[in-house]
Amino acid sequence: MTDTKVLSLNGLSKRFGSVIANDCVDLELHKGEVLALLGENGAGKTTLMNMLFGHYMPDAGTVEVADEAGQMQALPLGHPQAALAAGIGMVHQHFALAENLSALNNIVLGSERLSLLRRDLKAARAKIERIMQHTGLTVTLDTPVGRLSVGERQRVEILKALYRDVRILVLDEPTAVLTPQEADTLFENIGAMTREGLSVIFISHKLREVLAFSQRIAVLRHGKKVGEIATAEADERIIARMMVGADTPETARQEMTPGAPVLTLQDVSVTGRSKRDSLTGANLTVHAHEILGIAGVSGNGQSALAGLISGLNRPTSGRVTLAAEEVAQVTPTNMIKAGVGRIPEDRHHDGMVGAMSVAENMVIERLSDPEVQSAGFLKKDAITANAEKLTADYDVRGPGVGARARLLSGGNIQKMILARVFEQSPKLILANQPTRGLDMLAASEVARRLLEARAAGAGIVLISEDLDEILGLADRVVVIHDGEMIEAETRDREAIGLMMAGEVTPHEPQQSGAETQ
Amino acid sequence: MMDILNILMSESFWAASLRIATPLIFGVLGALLCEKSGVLNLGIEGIFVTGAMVGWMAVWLGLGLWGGVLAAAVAGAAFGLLHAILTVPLGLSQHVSGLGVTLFATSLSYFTYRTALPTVSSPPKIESFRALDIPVLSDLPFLGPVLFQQTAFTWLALLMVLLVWYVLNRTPLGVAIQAVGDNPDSVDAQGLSVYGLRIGAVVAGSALMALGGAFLTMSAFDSFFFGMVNGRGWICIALVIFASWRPGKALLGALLFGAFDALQVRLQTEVGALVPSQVFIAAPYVLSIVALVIAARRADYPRALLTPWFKGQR
Amino acid sequence: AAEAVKVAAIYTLPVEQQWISRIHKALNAAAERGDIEYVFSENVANTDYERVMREYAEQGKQLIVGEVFGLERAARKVAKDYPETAFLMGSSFGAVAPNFSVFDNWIHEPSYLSGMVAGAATESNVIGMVGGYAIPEVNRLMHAFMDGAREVNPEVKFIVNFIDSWYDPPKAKESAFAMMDAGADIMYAERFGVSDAAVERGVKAIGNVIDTSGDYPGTILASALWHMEATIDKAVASVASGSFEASDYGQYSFMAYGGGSLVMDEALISADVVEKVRAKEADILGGMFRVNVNDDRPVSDN
Amino acid sequence: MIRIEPRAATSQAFKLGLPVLSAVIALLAAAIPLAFAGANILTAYGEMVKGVFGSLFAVSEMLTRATPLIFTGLAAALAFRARLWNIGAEGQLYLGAMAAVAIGAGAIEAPSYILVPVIIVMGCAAGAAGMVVPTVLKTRFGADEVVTTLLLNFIVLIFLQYMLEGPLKDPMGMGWPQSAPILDEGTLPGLMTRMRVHSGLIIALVAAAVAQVMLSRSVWGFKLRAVGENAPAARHAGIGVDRTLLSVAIVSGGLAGMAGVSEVAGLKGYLTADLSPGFGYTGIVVAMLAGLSPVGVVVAALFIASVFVGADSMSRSMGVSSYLADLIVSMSLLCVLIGGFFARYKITRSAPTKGEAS
Ligand SMILES: Nc1ncnc2c1ncn2[C@@H]1O[C@H](COP(=O)(O)OP(=O)(O)OP(=O)(O)O)[C@@H](O)[C@H]1O
Ligand SMILES: Nc1ncnc2c1ncn2[C@@H]1O[C@H](COP(=O)(O)OP(=O)(O)OP(=O)(O)O)[C@@H](O)[C@H]1O
Ligand SMILES: [Mg+2]
Ligand SMILES: [Mg+2]
Repeated sequence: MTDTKVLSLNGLSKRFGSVIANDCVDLELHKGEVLALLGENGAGKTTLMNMLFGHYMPDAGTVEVADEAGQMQALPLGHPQAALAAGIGMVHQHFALAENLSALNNIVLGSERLSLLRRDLKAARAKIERIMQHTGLTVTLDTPVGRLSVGERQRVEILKALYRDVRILVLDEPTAVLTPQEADTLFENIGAMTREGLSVIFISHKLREVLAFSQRIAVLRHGKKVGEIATAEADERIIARMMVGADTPETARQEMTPGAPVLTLQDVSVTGRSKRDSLTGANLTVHAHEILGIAGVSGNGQSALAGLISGLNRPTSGRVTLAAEEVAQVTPTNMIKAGVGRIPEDRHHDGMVGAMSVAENMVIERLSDPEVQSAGFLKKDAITANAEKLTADYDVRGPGVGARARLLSGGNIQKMILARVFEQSPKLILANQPTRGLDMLAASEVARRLLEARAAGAGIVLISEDLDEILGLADRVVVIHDGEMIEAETRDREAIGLMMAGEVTPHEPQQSGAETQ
Repeated sequence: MMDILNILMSESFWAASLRIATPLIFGVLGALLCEKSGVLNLGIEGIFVTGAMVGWMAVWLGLGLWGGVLAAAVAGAAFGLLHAILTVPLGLSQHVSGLGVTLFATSLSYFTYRTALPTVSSPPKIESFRALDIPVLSDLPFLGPVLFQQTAFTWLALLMVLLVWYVLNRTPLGVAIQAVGDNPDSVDAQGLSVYGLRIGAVVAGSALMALGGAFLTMSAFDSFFFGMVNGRGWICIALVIFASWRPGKALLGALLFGAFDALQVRLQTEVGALVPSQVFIAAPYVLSIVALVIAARRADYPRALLTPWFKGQR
Repeated sequence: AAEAVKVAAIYTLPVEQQWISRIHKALNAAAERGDIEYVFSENVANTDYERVMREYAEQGKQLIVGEVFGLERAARKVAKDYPETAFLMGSSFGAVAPNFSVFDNWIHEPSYLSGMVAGAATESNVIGMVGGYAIPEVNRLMHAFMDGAREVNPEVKFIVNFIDSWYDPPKAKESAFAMMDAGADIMYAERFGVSDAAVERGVKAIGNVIDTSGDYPGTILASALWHMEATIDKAVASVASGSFEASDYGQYSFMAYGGGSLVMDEALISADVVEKVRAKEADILGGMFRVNVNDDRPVSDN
Repeated sequence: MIRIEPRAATSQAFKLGLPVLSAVIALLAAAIPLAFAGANILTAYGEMVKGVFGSLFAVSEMLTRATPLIFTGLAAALAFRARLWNIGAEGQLYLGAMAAVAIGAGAIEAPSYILVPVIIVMGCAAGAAGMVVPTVLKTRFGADEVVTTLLLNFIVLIFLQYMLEGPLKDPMGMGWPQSAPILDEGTLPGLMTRMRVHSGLIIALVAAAVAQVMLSRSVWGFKLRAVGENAPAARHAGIGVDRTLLSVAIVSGGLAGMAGVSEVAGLKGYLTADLSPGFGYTGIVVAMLAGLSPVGVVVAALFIASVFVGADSMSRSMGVSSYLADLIVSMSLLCVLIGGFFARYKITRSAPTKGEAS
């Protein structure tokens, strides 16, 4: 690390309507440095980076970037093109990929002159292959991105930035969808590149990687920069203090005796569109007072399992038993009626109807309940009252229960879903990636609620790619790989990691009919 | 049965199919280009009318045949620009804007025609495109009459299929158009202009649509009539989906529709006494639906179709 | 001269449509002579027709001309509400006293004659006929034409096709091509587009309602023409003189009143055929021959 | 740089005033074609107002024209709310009309308190059937309903042609392709003597009110909105997406069918192939102008009807081509559409603030 300044944000401010997303933020970045940008959900991290990259136009402030010669130059604002030209690359929190195009095309997009009548992809491919070799970020270049796994997509996003020969790389929650191993590899590679002069800003909610890989930490709170600290001097406590102004409550798991089985799967198969979302001959039992952790690299059948428990996927064979009663027909309605609470992986896509009000989203799963309707007409007052109670109990913060759910921040959306699920005292809870993208405080709140439900007698299926989370919460761990589930007899990170990679199998993987169906 | 076989074997049938397909080829290519960029253009029916009127009138005013083609394309582009401005930067409903453009383009064309020619009893004729009798090639058995006795306008349509295919799949511009139709953020994040690409695609697509209309008054016929477009634009909207947004399949779809239509007139003359004529007239529409149902599962929509995009908003 | 009569016309199709163009032409001629002040609304949807009738009546038009095939009852209701206004309407039904008169294009007589020309001219003995919609106005002329052709040539066969559109010349053209592929060497051109196909393939055509021989020199053998002048002039005169009465003006489309006529391109037709047709024409004019009226949908011979 | 930003809060007066302002601008723009055609512009505007509001007759005509637009507008609004793109209201309208004449033109003889409801129910059922087919093709096979409903319009029209030349043809119609007239007992009664406005208008207004209540207050409306806004989330929450779509299809198609019943049993008396001058398509425009709100549909339908009737009547009294009416309607539509945009967004020009460079 040198002291050469490569980037300086001066007094950037941005407001959206009444929300002040960034309030006069200053930030500097030095050559070869890895700077972590931290803050709660909605603190304004993404907004700040979006202004730097030209997606958003700041209300006030300037950005200066060092040119090739190291001279600071004012960056024209509001133009991603200018940022790219100045050597800034950004990996977006939400993928900005064209799914109908190959990875190659996504990477090359925008770097060719549009008036060209022919393309020279040979040179581009060679260059990308060089980068892939150099960084270890490999993807299949000719497959449409729509068919890649999330992890692969994340790699495409990063390759996009690197292909442009960036000197400054912004990574907005790059590891939210990566496994810990993938994340480690990524940061090791990035470390190598910083030694060659790359400067990096990365945003993350995972303190483990922040502490391991950054040199400096800047913290935003409510749009203001509240402090900077050298990573060497920081620990989890200090950072949490800076972020939220208070300590994060500890979530302590107490041992409990499991009760009667609440969910049993016997030889259940689910056929998805591909092997990725299929399940082969699954056997599984979840008891009351028990959290069963499903560990695995995403795309190994988790979505099929989650779909099954949510009622979205019908089993092609096998028996599903809920609390000693076989489920005749697996549908969302039947699962809800049988007392299954579902926390979906993609909360925006499956968890809520963003254009409808918070209050309406709170009752969407029980429209036939006489508390919600009578004679087919909604009891508006009861629905509002219910929502006010739940938002208070679960601390869902936002513009009010009558406002569209879309306006809530990610963390609050998750709390809204938790309120909806837990309020029904479910016997079985499916928690699919329940803390993904959430800040520490919100994540620990989710964990606390899950443990509370367990104490109250629920059985919980916790699907997560975050092994730390599973090891911290689960009573038993099952590893899912290639559509098959194996119980892990150990709680050793290393050993479970190998099982997740499919390198330890108790028996030969069978060829199932799932793929040909 | 023999009759159908005889018809299918005859060169005049295939020549007719290609002729009937020509305006549809332009229209479906135009609609494809718009939709690939994420914009549904229901203005197509009106743009057809405008193309038919303007192309014809330009020739009638003495600008020459290719002058007419150009004029039609420019007029189509102008309505395309209107639709693009309404739907791209302003992000208004693509359905309504499209139907509005159809109504506007149609009524403006009719009004202009009537105001310019208030007292015609029989619409004036122009010297329209003639079949290109290409020596030697035209005399080839079967292929000669089918392919080489079409007008230059039909050749232009076939050329456009190649051109659109090439641009979409082999140039940076085409790849960018495909990207913007799938996810505008992907284009924005790479420093390209979402608005520029979409507006450009809609304008170019609308110019192509107008050529479809112009073919009717400048090649298929030689004068302009109210109502002569007769739903051809709407057919193209259906054909794009049938074609799964691929230029090659678009050509195939248009030819199939043309063939159904050509077969329809021929069969009607053969067995017209036995079966109500409506059965034949409805056949291409019914078959289009059947084809759609069969192809539906495989149709890959431009994901961002119908969704407006605003810079700096989510 | 007397004050010009205020005339309004309401058409359900644009004035280029053959049928309507004949009314439009006769009214324009009267306007040019100064007999009438003429305004018109074209392409009026049937839904709007009644409103337009009332609007013109309210405006004080003295004579309203139009076609009420789609709204016979409603039109008569309007006429009853405006007894001071004279109505002259294309209609399949009868007149209603005191002010609702009717007309129709009764040119089956010249159609018959044109059929004779066609029947004599065909060598393949196949005649193609392309129509818009199979409505009585069209059917009756087609049948008369077919009868005429059969009189001179019992061997002749007809191919009939309706394109279900008034205005789709490219489609009519394709339909005509299909018939020529099936052997037709004479085309009955009920729609725009058919004669164009005939020109391209070098076969002959028979015109209907309007005379298009100028547009297709050497192609149109003969045409059965409709002249609305007799009807219009009669109605205008009676309105001007205050003697307008409800009556059926249909007869003014007959040949005897000059409402229908046949033109032949004698350069294209052999002299004996011309002679034969002229003789028949004289029979009709002299009341010695009546052309049969058949409103059924014509079908192809097989 | 020019940017588009959502307006934070807009006053009610602004929200209401803007569409009015846009309509006025559209009418001012109509001066261009008027001048082009050589008409006196001031007189023309006078005639236009007179054409809609100048007499009881004019108002009645405007209401008459608005009636089918309310039905087709509701059909589109409800379907679009559920993201079911029903472009086929035109065909469904004709199906409804066919059912009405099939039953009402003598097939059943009954007093009017029986016959009228039967005609209405059967007409709605026929229209509904016309929308159920493409909806099932969508839910079963994934066939895009924009295309299928669009194509079905053509098919229904051709079918209508066949019916009018065949089974439904009026034996007393002198060979014309038209149906026999609906019996007097089957006719929707008129509202004013010597005026065309009929009780279909009342049914339309009631339908709009019911639709409004159902949409915002009923469980069905909740499901409809949820499916429209986010079908995967609705499915996850246990809402039967396909079933909801099917029910929306029935209601939407039924309303479009009712437009046909109202036109044929309230206005025309018998069916011809040109019953509707594109009411089905205009209904889409009405629905979108109304922001897909049922009550808004009524306002938008009245607006479109006023502009058309006024401009049409004006073109006649000014002696300019009657295509002017459509032209003015289309210009009004586009202007109001743009006006609606400015009610929700503002366009700002922002120069980046210059901070001092260090
Ligand atoms: N396009 C937008 N429109 C309106 N408000 C926005 C927009 N983008 C961001 N905001 C507002 O800016 C604030 C900061 O959001 P931002 O996405 O920057 O948070 P963040 O720090 O990245 O949170 P997270 O850790 O969850 O990613 C939000 O609270 C929100 O109020
Ligand atoms: N389109 C929008 N219009 C107005 N406000 C918005 C909009 N989108 C987001 N917001 C505001 O943004 C805030 C946070 O949104 P944001 O999506 O940044 O949350 P987040 O915590 O970053 O979510 P996630 O964890 O999923 O990234 C909310 O409080 C909301 O008020
Ligand atoms: Mg965020
Ligand atoms: Mg963020």
